[in-house]
Amino acid sequence: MLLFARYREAAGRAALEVDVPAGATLGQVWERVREQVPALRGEERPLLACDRAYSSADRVVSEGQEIAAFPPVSGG
Amino acid sequence: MLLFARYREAAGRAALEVDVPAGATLGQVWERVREQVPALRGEERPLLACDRAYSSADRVVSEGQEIAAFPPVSGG
Amino acid sequence: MSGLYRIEDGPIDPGEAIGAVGGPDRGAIATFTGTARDHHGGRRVVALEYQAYAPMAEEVLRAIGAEVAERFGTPHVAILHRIGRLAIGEASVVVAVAAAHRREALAGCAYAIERLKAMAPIWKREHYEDGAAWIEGCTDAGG
Amino acid sequence: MSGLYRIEDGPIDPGEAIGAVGGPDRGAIATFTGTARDHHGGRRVVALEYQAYAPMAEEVLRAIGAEVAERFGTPHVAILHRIGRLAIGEASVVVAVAAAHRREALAGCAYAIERLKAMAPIWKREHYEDGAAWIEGCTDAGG
Repeated sequence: MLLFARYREAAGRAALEVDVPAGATLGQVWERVREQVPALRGEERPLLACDRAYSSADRVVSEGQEIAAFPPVSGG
Repeated sequence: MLLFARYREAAGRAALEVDVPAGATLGQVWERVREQVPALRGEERPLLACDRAYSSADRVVSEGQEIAAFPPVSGG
Repeated sequence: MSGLYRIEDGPIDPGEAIGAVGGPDRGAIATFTGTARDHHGGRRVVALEYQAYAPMAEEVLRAIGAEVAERFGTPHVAILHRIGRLAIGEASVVVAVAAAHRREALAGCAYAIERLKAMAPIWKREHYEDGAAWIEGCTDAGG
Repeated sequence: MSGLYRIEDGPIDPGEAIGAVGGPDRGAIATFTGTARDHHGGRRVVALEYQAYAPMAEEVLRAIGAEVAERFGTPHVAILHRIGRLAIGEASVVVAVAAAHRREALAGCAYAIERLKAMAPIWKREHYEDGAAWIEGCTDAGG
């Protein structure tokens, strides 16, 4: 799972690999990431993306998809 | 009186001198200009300026002021 | 405080206007560039020509800058208007407004171009393949 | 049809965006340039840093261009966003929208910058004299 901005800083890296069972959702992947990164424990509502498009937490992910989690955006 | 755009074209020059009595208004100056330029006879409501600011036709003009008449503007 | 108001007998550059209004305490610069369009009312236009009552026009542009400062709270305004003959695609007018925040810059810029079209003593002449005509009055259809 | 959507790790130029959207059938180009401001919420800012999820951000910018085309009837849109570290005064974002007439260009440009701030996966980090902080969420106060 790709991480950006404060999440990346908290994790100390740009991406994290986690193991999830087949049929897991984006939200479940994020749960696993939070288990590994204590500084992210409080982050219950990240923005989530699947294959470079915003996705909801209940979307089922599959092998080979590019998934990402990040805080509210602040570009411009 | 300075003339611009179609008025200038109609008069064939950029400015016209007319004689008016002391105490004449901008509107009266414009009447004299129309008498001299047949192509402007139909122009009853020009925009008028005195010393580079919009002025009404009833403004009294005096010696040495810069006065102008022109059609509706179309810059931009 | 920035302020740049000029009637110019030659090319005008959006970059100059942007540079004139920018500064370290400003986060937003809105600009409007009017360009010579190749058609008007279904007719093909081959060139444009602008004439101005230049000294009065510069006073009017300066007054529009003062209105923007009063209404939108920012004094950083540049307005350049070209006169003479323009080829299709060339810039006829550039307005730039900078402000601390985007809303004031965007609203101030939109306001300034509307006011310029209504008030500045400048006239456009369209050249067609078979003649030319002075345009009178600012129209909604205009650029 | 013009369309230029780029996340750039280096200076961005309003002139490039204006050049990319202009054309003979267009009379109006509206642009918005966001610049690094030296203060935020009463605090002195010495530099800005932007990070982007670049491939997704470029898709989002392209989608914003398509929204502008649909809502304002013009496909001539350019959006450039810089990432990395910026000195105060440097441009972080440039939006340019060209259209036949000014109203569509101005409204399309204002719409595009609002959408970018709400949707593009890009984050700003402010550097202060004594530290730095990620900014989260687009605020009304932002440039």
